[in-house]
Amino acid sequence: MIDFALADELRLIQQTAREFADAELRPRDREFERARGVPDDVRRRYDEIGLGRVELPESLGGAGLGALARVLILEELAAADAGAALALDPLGPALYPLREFGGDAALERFAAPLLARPGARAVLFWDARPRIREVDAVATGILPWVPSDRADLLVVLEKERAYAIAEGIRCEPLRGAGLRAAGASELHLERAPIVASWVHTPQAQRALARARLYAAALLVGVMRASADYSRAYAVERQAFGRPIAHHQALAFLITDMAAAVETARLLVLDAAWRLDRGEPAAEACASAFLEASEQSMFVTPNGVQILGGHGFMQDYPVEKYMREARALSLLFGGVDLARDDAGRDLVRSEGPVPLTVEA
Amino acid sequence: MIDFALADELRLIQQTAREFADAELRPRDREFERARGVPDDVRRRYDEIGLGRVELPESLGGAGLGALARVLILEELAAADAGAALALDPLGPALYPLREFGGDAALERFAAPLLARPGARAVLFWDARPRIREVDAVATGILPWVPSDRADLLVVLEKERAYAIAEGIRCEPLRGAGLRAAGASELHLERAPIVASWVHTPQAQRALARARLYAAALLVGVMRASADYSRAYAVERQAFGRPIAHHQALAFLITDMAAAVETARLLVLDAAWRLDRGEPAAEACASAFLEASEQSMFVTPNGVQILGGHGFMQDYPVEKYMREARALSLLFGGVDLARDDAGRDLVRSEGPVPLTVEA
Amino acid sequence: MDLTLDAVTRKRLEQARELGRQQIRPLGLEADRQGRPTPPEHPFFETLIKLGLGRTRWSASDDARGDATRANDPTRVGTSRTQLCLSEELAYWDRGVAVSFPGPGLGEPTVLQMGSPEQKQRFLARFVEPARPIWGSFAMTEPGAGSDVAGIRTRARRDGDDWILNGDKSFAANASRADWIVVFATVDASLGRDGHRAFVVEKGTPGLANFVIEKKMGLKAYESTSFSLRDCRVPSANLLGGEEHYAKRAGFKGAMRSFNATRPMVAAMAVGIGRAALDEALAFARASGVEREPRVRDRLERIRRRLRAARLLCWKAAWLADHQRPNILEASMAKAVAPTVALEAASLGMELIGEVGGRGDHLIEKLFRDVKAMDIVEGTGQIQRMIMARKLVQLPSER
Amino acid sequence: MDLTLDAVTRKRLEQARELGRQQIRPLGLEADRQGRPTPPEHPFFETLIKLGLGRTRWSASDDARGDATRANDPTRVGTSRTQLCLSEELAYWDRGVAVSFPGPGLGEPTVLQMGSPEQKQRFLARFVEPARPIWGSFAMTEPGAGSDVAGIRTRARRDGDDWILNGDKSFAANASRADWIVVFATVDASLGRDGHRAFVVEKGTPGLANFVIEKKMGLKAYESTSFSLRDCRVPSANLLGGEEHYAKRAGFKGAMRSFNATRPMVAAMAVGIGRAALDEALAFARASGVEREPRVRDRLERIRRRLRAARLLCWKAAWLADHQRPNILEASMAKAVAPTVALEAASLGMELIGEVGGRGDHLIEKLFRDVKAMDIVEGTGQIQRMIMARKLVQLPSER
Repeated sequence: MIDFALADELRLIQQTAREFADAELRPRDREFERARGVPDDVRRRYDEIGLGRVELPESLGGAGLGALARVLILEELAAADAGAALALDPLGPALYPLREFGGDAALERFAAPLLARPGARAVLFWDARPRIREVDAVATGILPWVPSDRADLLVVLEKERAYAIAEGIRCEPLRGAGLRAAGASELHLERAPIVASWVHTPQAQRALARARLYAAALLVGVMRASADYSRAYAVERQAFGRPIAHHQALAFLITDMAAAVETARLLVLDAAWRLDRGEPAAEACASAFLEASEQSMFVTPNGVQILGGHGFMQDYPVEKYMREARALSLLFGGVDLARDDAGRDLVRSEGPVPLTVEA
Repeated sequence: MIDFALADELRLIQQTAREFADAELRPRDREFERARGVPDDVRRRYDEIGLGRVELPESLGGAGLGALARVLILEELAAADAGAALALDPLGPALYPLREFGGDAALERFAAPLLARPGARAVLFWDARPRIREVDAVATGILPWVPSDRADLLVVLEKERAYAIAEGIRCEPLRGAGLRAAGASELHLERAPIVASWVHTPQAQRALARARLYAAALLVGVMRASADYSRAYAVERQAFGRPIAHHQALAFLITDMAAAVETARLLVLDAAWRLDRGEPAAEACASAFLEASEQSMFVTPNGVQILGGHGFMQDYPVEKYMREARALSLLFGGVDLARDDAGRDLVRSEGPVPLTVEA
Repeated sequence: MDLTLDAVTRKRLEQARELGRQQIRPLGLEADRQGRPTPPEHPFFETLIKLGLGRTRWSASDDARGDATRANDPTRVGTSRTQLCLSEELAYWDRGVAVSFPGPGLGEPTVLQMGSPEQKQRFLARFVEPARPIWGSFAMTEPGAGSDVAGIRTRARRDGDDWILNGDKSFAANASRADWIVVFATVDASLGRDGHRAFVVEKGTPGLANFVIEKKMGLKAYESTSFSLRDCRVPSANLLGGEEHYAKRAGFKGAMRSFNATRPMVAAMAVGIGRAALDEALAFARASGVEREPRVRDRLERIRRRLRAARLLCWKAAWLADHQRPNILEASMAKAVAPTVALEAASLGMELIGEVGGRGDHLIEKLFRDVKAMDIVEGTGQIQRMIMARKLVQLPSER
Repeated sequence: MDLTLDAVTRKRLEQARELGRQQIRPLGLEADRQGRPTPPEHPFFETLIKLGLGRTRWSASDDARGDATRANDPTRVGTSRTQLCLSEELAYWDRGVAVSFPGPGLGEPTVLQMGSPEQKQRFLARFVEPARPIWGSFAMTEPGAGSDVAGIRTRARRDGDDWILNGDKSFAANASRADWIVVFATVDASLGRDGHRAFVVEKGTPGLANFVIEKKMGLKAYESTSFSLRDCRVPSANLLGGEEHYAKRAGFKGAMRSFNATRPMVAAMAVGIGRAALDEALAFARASGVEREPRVRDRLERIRRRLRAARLLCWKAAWLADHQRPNILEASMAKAVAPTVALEAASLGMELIGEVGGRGDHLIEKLFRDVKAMDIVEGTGQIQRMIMARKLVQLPSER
């Protein structure tokens, strides 16, 4: 029966992530942004508490937990610094195609060595086809942006296949629109050998679904941060003789922002829960990503708005949240591809449209 | 140079229309709705002051005025009763294909006899193709809805042509979602002879543009009525010790509704001005219709909302405005066709996109 | 975490679906066509009674055991969650018909919360196993008030052993057919909610008159009724809780709790209406062969997604209520969000069916007229935001 | 009715377009890349001076003729409408660079409105035909205030023939490079706007210090500067209008009129930014061959339509101002609407360019960072709605 209580284990993980984010990430977010990366001490601390490994199989030192654990952690980290959340996760969503297509063997082959090298990063890119020329399993071309300062492994995911590249990648640094703590690069593939390649549509779909959910969870964290920060500011700040939050128009904006965050969060939780339960979840993941994208473009610009002139200044974090929200929405094919996938599922179904899992 | 002042003649027409609407239409709107038509005394009065003939050529007793005059009148009438505005106009937007394709000759042939019969109505329908079978210039089929209780002349407009039917039309009365003062019918064509037929794409486009502008002006009137009524109500009505309009959240809703009305109105005026100036205006008319449709779905439901429980009751006019706004958006191919036409124009243009007429 | 329904709920939903398809939706469309509520003598109501519906949650044995709170316990006849799912499903088929169901209705919670054991016996016992359809009703709103419930003007004046009521009430569901109406009145308008008293006014009481069934935009299947009280004499025994109840605490605050189960219920009804619009729009699109066009699909996709989110908001609020945990924020959030989603569903549905929507006889067109009420009843979206803002930014109360 | 531009305006727009393409946009992108304002010694500013820009509207002969209002007359150096069209066009190329233009800037209207003939001569004469780029500045906002202009805390205290200023100012454009800054301070914070005094604080005045160029999200080409006044001694001659001015009427109300030409100007800048996003997005879509896809086209169509409406709102407000007709409602409407449209344009533009938007070097991405300021400067969207509500429903002032 309908129950929103998190299992103890999940609550503990959430709590741990929150404490880590509050202590290590949020206070240093601008420092990470300037440095375009997360310093080693933070990374070490993160590795110690093991949040990065919750989804990995036990053979790789992971906890073998599922999507719910992952989205809870990602929301907490992104509520402090979404760029750092990416930077701290060596595999990131590249995990999903490896696992879906290649199973444990692929993880052993690609993930294990990466995890053994501190600071190494895998990068997932959606559909490089128009930009990459492949000849005899050798790829050449330029990918415009990945939110990473390095790419020790590149996994390219397409509608029906995935492939991996581990060499021949050159990272041209970019400034990045947001997520700068993760770095930002233009990837140059210069006769880069494709070292593994898999073809299977359902796997591709599942991997993409999980990658979208990853981004959606980060978006929820970012917009929560924006809503919380601007709310606290509005309660603190006085204008016309009372807290600006007590001006009804602003109070209502704040309530609508809170509702937007909760709405997106519930769709993320629903999708994660479906994944963990083994339900078909591609549509739910696409929907969660879409909702999080749309709501984040309501929440984060209004976070700036509430702070007024201060909102536009980098002395306050809300402008950063706005940039990060927009950047996260661009990942993994962006909103239009998600709309395609969610919409196709909808018109395929017959009879009344189920909103949630039927039984 | 930019000038929003209306010529004296237009201001006079606007004033006349407003006075007529205030005196004859608004006080009796529910009566018209129940009667599903406008009584003869009101129609006679309307014919006397000649508002219905402003666009007609002088040969038909008209004033030979243009689109601006028309939209100003339509807004005023619709601000009282959009259904009545339709009911009072014997030719309605059916005028446009007749004039565009057939010129004065067609008006002499079709419009003149219609105008000579009190109460006769012409009806314009967009694209009957999927529903009407044509064999040897004889049409058979059913059109789902026209906002009229009779159809002495049916003009069907399609992308590249138009045709007229004057006999063999049976009107099955419908309740109608809104605009009931105009009547509502399902049209049955039973071996109805096509008495005139024209083929020409630019003409069809121009006729459709003017029909859309006609609907857009009515929409502006309807949403203005909703915004004005609910604003006055909110100023009058007290809650928690002051006018509900002085609760900031409601005050802001009211300002946004006023802005929505003005936004739509300006696009209607811009399109009408282009038409009168002989500029290409198909896109501007489509845009005005789209904007009026979208804004009306913000304004009119909120008109109901401001009145709360009363808004849902037929003792107040705001529920009627909401129904009428939605019904008007469905005419002449609806919003999606307008989006197609406006969008095609946009991507056809080269270089920077002009927002207004360049010189 | 669990986002499934248990077997009991699923079974009740299945029954509701059956009843909905066969009777509720046709009845709703008929009432809409005819522009008047389903008359009280309609055999449908007999059917409901035979199915065991239209009853009270109260039972004499609860009171006998001194277990006065049990009937109040939302987990008693199914949980809030189950009731919420049922509300959504019934509204899917026709929200107007669902409101017309016989039973003690919205008056019941007040009688349960404020009534003495004798009063419960007097007013609810008849609903334990009714032989025929009977109704209770509830009247708070007035033509002059609305969201400002504290500002009601119906006066209650003590006169010997009786009370004399004077005033006008509006929007009271099923009032003209009701055995009794719970009427809120004030002994002193300047006291706000502290001056409120709740009376059970019985059918036929002299001075209870001028029943007018209001003409609504939609939801025509149930009667929404205004009536007046003109020197209407009510015995003290009908003052809910007796005078001591109000001496102890303010009349209205008695109804204030840290959780709310009604607002999510109304929100769920909005989801039901929105879902009906979605299913109809999709069916129409399929029949016209346009369901794969990006614009059509995007529109439907957005509706499904937002309805899902609205349902989850409702579920969460109900789940909290079931555990008697604070849910004021969540309940108001659900109530603020769901009706706007449902309106969007109906409005986009209208665009999709195009000219057919102009006819006035398509289900989506009816839903478009029905749905706006959901943003108004049980507190407008604006009131919900005020409640939320009190929690989120400590917005001071207006009164 | 006429919705065309006259030949003079068109010619000035053509010049602006030329300057925009060749210099303004590249400079804006450069400043953004480098994360710092265009330095005052940049040759671009010399160019502007050579083109006759960066000057004052005031002329000594106006004052000599006793025609003190002429410089105030918005029709004087082109109409409000012309200036508004130019503002839109300059913002199209780069709004940050446009703000960095030399000249008396936002301080000029205050000097013109409140200054004595001698003060105008002292502070504006140098801008009549400047030999090199010089700037004026304006400082109202404080770190602690924001929209609540009446609540500024910078104190002005009389000391013999001088005034002593103490306080902090922020978001002052071009302040660190300015010859002088018009500084608003209060003699008594409890008086609200009636306590305000406007001073011209000249460069190098002791106590005028701590200039910090603020790090902004966007619009990096101009310096937005905070500074402090620490026992900053200003001669009485620099109190604008002299003491009698304030004795006669409240300092701030002097600036209140029935029409406003600044808000539509800022709104027009938002339109310019939005238009840049539209043109870039369309160019990108064309280059990718997706401009005919319904979703892409619908998005662009919506942006064009709403930008057109926003432009018309601006035009109407400026047209009213040019005729000195009340335009407060229209000016605030334009200012409330245009920035949200422009944000939508930039935000949808980002979706359209996809991953390229993540790079941080595309014009649309820059516009996305630039545009939010337009909803904040010259009164946030919320403040505009308060102003509109005063007109529409007589909303009482907060103070």
